[in-house]
Amino acid sequence: MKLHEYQAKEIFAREGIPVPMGRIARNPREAFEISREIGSEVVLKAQVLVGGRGKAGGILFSSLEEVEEKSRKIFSTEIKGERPELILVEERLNSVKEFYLGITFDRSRGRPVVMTSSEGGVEIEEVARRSPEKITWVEVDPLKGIYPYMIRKLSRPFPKEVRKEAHEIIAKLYEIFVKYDAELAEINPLIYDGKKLVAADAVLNINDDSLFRQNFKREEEGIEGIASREGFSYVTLDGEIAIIGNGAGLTMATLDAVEMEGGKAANFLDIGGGVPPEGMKKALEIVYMNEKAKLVLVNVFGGINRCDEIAQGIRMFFEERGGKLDKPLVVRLTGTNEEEGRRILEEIGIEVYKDLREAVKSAVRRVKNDTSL
Amino acid sequence: MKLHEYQAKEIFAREGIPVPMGRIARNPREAFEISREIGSEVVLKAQVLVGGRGKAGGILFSSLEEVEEKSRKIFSTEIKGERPELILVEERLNSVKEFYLGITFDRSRGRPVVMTSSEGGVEIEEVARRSPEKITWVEVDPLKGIYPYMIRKLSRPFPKEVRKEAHEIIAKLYEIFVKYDAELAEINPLIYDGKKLVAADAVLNINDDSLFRQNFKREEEGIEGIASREGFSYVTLDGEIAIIGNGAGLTMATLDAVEMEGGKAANFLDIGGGVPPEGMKKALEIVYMNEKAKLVLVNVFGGINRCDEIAQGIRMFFEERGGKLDKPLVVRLTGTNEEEGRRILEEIGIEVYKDLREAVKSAVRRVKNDTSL
Amino acid sequence: MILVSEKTKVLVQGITGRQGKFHTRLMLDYGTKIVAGVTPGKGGEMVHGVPVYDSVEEALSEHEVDASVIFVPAPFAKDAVVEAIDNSIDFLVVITEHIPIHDVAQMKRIAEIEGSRFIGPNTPGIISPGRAKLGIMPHRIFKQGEVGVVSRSGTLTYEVVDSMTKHGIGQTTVLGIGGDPIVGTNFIDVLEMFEEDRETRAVVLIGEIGGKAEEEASSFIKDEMSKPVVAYIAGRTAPPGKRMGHAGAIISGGIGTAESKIKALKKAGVSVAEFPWEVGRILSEII
Amino acid sequence: MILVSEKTKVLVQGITGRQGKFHTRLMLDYGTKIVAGVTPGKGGEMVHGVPVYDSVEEALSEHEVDASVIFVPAPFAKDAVVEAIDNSIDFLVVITEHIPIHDVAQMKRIAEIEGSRFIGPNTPGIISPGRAKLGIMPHRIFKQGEVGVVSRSGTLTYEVVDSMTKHGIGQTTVLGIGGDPIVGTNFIDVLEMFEEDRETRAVVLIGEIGGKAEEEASSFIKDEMSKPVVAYIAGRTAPPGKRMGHAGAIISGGIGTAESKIKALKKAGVSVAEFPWEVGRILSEII
Repeated sequence: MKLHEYQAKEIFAREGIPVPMGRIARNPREAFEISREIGSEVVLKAQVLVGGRGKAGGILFSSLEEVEEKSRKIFSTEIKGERPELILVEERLNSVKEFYLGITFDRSRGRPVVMTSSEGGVEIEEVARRSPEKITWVEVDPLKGIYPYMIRKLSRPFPKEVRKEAHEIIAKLYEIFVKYDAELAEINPLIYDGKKLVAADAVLNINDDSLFRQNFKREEEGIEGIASREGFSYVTLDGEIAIIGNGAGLTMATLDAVEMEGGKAANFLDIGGGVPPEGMKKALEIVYMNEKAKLVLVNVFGGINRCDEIAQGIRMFFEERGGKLDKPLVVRLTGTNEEEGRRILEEIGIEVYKDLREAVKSAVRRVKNDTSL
Repeated sequence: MKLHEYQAKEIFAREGIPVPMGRIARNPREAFEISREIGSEVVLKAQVLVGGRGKAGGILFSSLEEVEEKSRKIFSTEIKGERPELILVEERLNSVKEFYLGITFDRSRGRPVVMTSSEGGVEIEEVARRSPEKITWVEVDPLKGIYPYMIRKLSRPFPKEVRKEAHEIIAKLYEIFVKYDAELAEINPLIYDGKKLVAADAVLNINDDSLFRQNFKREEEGIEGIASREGFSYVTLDGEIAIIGNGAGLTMATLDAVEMEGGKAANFLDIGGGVPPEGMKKALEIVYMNEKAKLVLVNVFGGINRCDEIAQGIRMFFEERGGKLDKPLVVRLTGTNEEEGRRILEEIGIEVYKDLREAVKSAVRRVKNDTSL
Repeated sequence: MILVSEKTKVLVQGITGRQGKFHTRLMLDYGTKIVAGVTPGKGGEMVHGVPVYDSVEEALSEHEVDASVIFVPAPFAKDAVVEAIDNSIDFLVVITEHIPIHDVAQMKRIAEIEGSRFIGPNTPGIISPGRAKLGIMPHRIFKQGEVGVVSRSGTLTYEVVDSMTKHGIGQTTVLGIGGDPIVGTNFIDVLEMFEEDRETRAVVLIGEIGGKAEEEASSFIKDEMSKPVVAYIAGRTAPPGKRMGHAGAIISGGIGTAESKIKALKKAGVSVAEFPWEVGRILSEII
Repeated sequence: MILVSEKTKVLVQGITGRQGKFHTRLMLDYGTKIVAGVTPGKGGEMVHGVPVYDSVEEALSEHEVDASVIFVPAPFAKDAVVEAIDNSIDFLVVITEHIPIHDVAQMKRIAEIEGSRFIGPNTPGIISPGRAKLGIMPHRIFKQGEVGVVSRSGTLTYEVVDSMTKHGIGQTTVLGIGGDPIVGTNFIDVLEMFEEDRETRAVVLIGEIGGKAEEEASSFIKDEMSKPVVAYIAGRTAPPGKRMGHAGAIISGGIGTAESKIKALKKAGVSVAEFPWEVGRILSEII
């Protein structure tokens, strides 16, 4: 779960990492009030969870006079499909030099990796690719935790005058990474203003699987929000065939197969494992909401999911809609309790494919041929 | 550093381990006030750092009427040389069964060990000796920390109704053991009153070497207090030869040698390593305070301590006393910078032994023969 | 055949839960030697004739155990795994999904230190067809044979194995390393075992986008493997997943896409199938 | 001779501190091969001709190192020890005293895991007379010879070694395991090395009251050692020390007194001296 910049900064401030003076505004008037309190040039930052908001016009510097106008502009800008509801209004920092500090897991090693660089800013990935020696990094043993000698190494890119502060910020960010079950904790840029270090930006992604012991509420809205509350993994796409699969790998393979056969997926929906009939019904409700979709393809290979329970869910959905579906449904069902599942669906007149290739071909053919869809 | 029972209980309460209702009284009047607040039978507990206070009359049950009288009695009781300045006044618990819970280090393994027993109370060591199967114990890897499966094992001696509470108390005591850099954390007895578990007693010894990062003030008074503030290890004994040595092993060996030769030590004072002249002077001041001592034996084998600095300290002390010592001083000095040390002392007329055996024999002989000492 | 056989004596942790109970039944039916189960507080019960204990220690005092299958819910899974490792069980199958990533990192390090191996978390398990199953796979699609299968994905594995079996190609052992970002055993560990296993004549690797496990496996295949490998990689058309900030990009160095994986595998001499159902056909041409 | 020789290449951590500097001088004078020093923030300086680095990693990029002597102050000692271990230095001499006991417990476990060995903390170090000294002992009392010495105490060791040297009995190696409750290397580890060392003909063990290290050593001597052992135990007349509550008593099971130790040693065939200065004489009768 990605936190908004302002949420991450609240946590940073609470844990002792210096952040710019500033607050959240819900409208241009509030933005003006906050700017007046700050009393200097400000920066207005759209609070959206997508990357690249700077280039999309989501970050603007402003004098007090222009704050209302500029924040109005930001509120009305759509950034990669997200319209900001909140703007973070902050003092404008005097940046002498920009640094990078990030922590995430190295998946293969299974260990946290902490990175710093004297070349902070949006080009950091480019720096890493072209001049890897400009990234200082340290792998941490998750049992032993981070040690001062590692932090000293990570502090070396920082100017001597603020090396002690850098040491503390790195130690605290690592503490936050562990304490908040983060997958990613990042400060880019970490600004040196000539006197001190300030976290100009803040990224904190909480591990979804740890939310049961962390105190964050999911904020996602729309179809994604509904899906995520059901425990599904869902992404909207722009094709015509809505896809429900079980397991990320199989669902991806289904998307791949659809596209290889000439179709285009309208979404990715992975129901995961051990889904009860109600869950399957919910998954159908979700994909049927997508107006662009013209046909729904269900692909379930029963393992920990049982085909009979999946079929029951489909039947519940079918009956809820009075036996009439506004988009045709192609079902591929095989694996655990396959016969029973097939029987349930055949009773309500839904054809069941046993073979994935045939199901995919049939779905693509029907979308292509039947212009009435 | 041993904490008083009431200090340990304050920590336990703060960290979530249930303790009896109660407060500290500095005089019988306060004891009465507290008892009235508690409103039932109370127990009065002398706050001393020595063991066996129960047998010495330091713990008394009392009705409200008798509180002032009984606490007056405790205040005037000397318990193994300590007169209590504080009494902990607590509600009297209804004990259905007494359990034991303790954590300390296994020195050879270098790991914390957590122990529980259904046979709590003063006889626990006897239980451990006679029926070791009645002690449940678990060794903890200091890197991994304690795991729930270990705590479940340790909770097994507790009645089913309070096993969850036992689980929590054990987890919290282990947390305290680590958080407060303890060498020993113990609840004996941990009382089951028919409904819940309560820590009737509380022992918490903080590791002296960790005091720089823990927030405790040493309370020791008298000679021990002065010595400990200087970083010396000091114990008063009842013989006539005051002993200063460097290193615990060598100082103990000096005591042993004195007794084997027929003398008796008046104290144990280990100055440790790297002592500057001022430190040596202070050590002499400390042992000269002991009125029972008739002679002072200094035994320093220079290593990290330098003989010249030790000698300078002796000269400073000698000059401070105007060249007149009311107790004869026998000095054995050898090791690093020995010649220079010897020269300094010979200048002020103090004879220096090179050999420990001779120094010890001389000291014992002089105390025995010279009745004027 | 690697890691498990008809002789493997199995413990089931979390045996009294819904999944634990259901799959214990199916594993027993398959012939797996389940000797004991553990669920704290349920000691003394029986599940399908298997005795249940309160702790691993107690189970081990009564039974010899070679491996443990873990169905314990995510919040308690780390405890169960460490309990098994601390009691010197060498091989664990962690079925549980949604275990916090920091817990998995610790589990992995502890296993390394203590010399145990686990597969998963979030794995369908391991099966040596005709011999033993430690996991939740629908066993009817498997067939004893000569090809080893290793996969990051559960249901996709079934799809591929199904195509193999339909082409008459059986399996020595099929193992899911688990779908989580951090897993106890990676592709290379398993490829190494298949390379050494005398029964295995070819290997199937099933990967997906994200991470660099397939790229690392490619190097291993190129340098160390003599047996033919067939692969399928899911996600060629998938939307870019959660991007792990700059940090993730710096670590991965831009790899992790299906193209990068397929390219690396092909360079290592691996036949890469376009569809999962092709794997059976490709194999039948090779062996 | 065990653990250190004239060939041992030594790093000094905390080399710019008062003690570090002073004893680096003395160790160099003795002939110890000190190749580099480390003090964070002092990289680039020189101490008695020895180059100083900011970190162990940097020192190792320029020098080969076999062992490290640590003079770093107690609050930072754990960091220094783990830094050395993480950089794969196999043998550490931790001179620092007053390191928090929980830090020592962690250091010990980390050394175990990573396969390094440390002696101390709170040790005078180790000396192979005539060859190398890694520590703070006054070296003039030592003499090269055939007896190994292992001790829990610093200055008491000097007393005993002095008596040996005065009797013309030299030492292969003299090692202080350290005076703290928890130490990295215990008596048994060292006895084992002396037993295997071809130069060593007899061993001196110097113990004191508290703990059960001497009792455990006794069992080892009895069961595993062929070489004669002479011991001295301090504290026969010492006041009872800090009592570690019931917990300590339960663990130690009532042992830890000088009597218990002397009894155990005698039972193992060890000659126990009554005075430290007797050790030389006793040895001269044995060898």
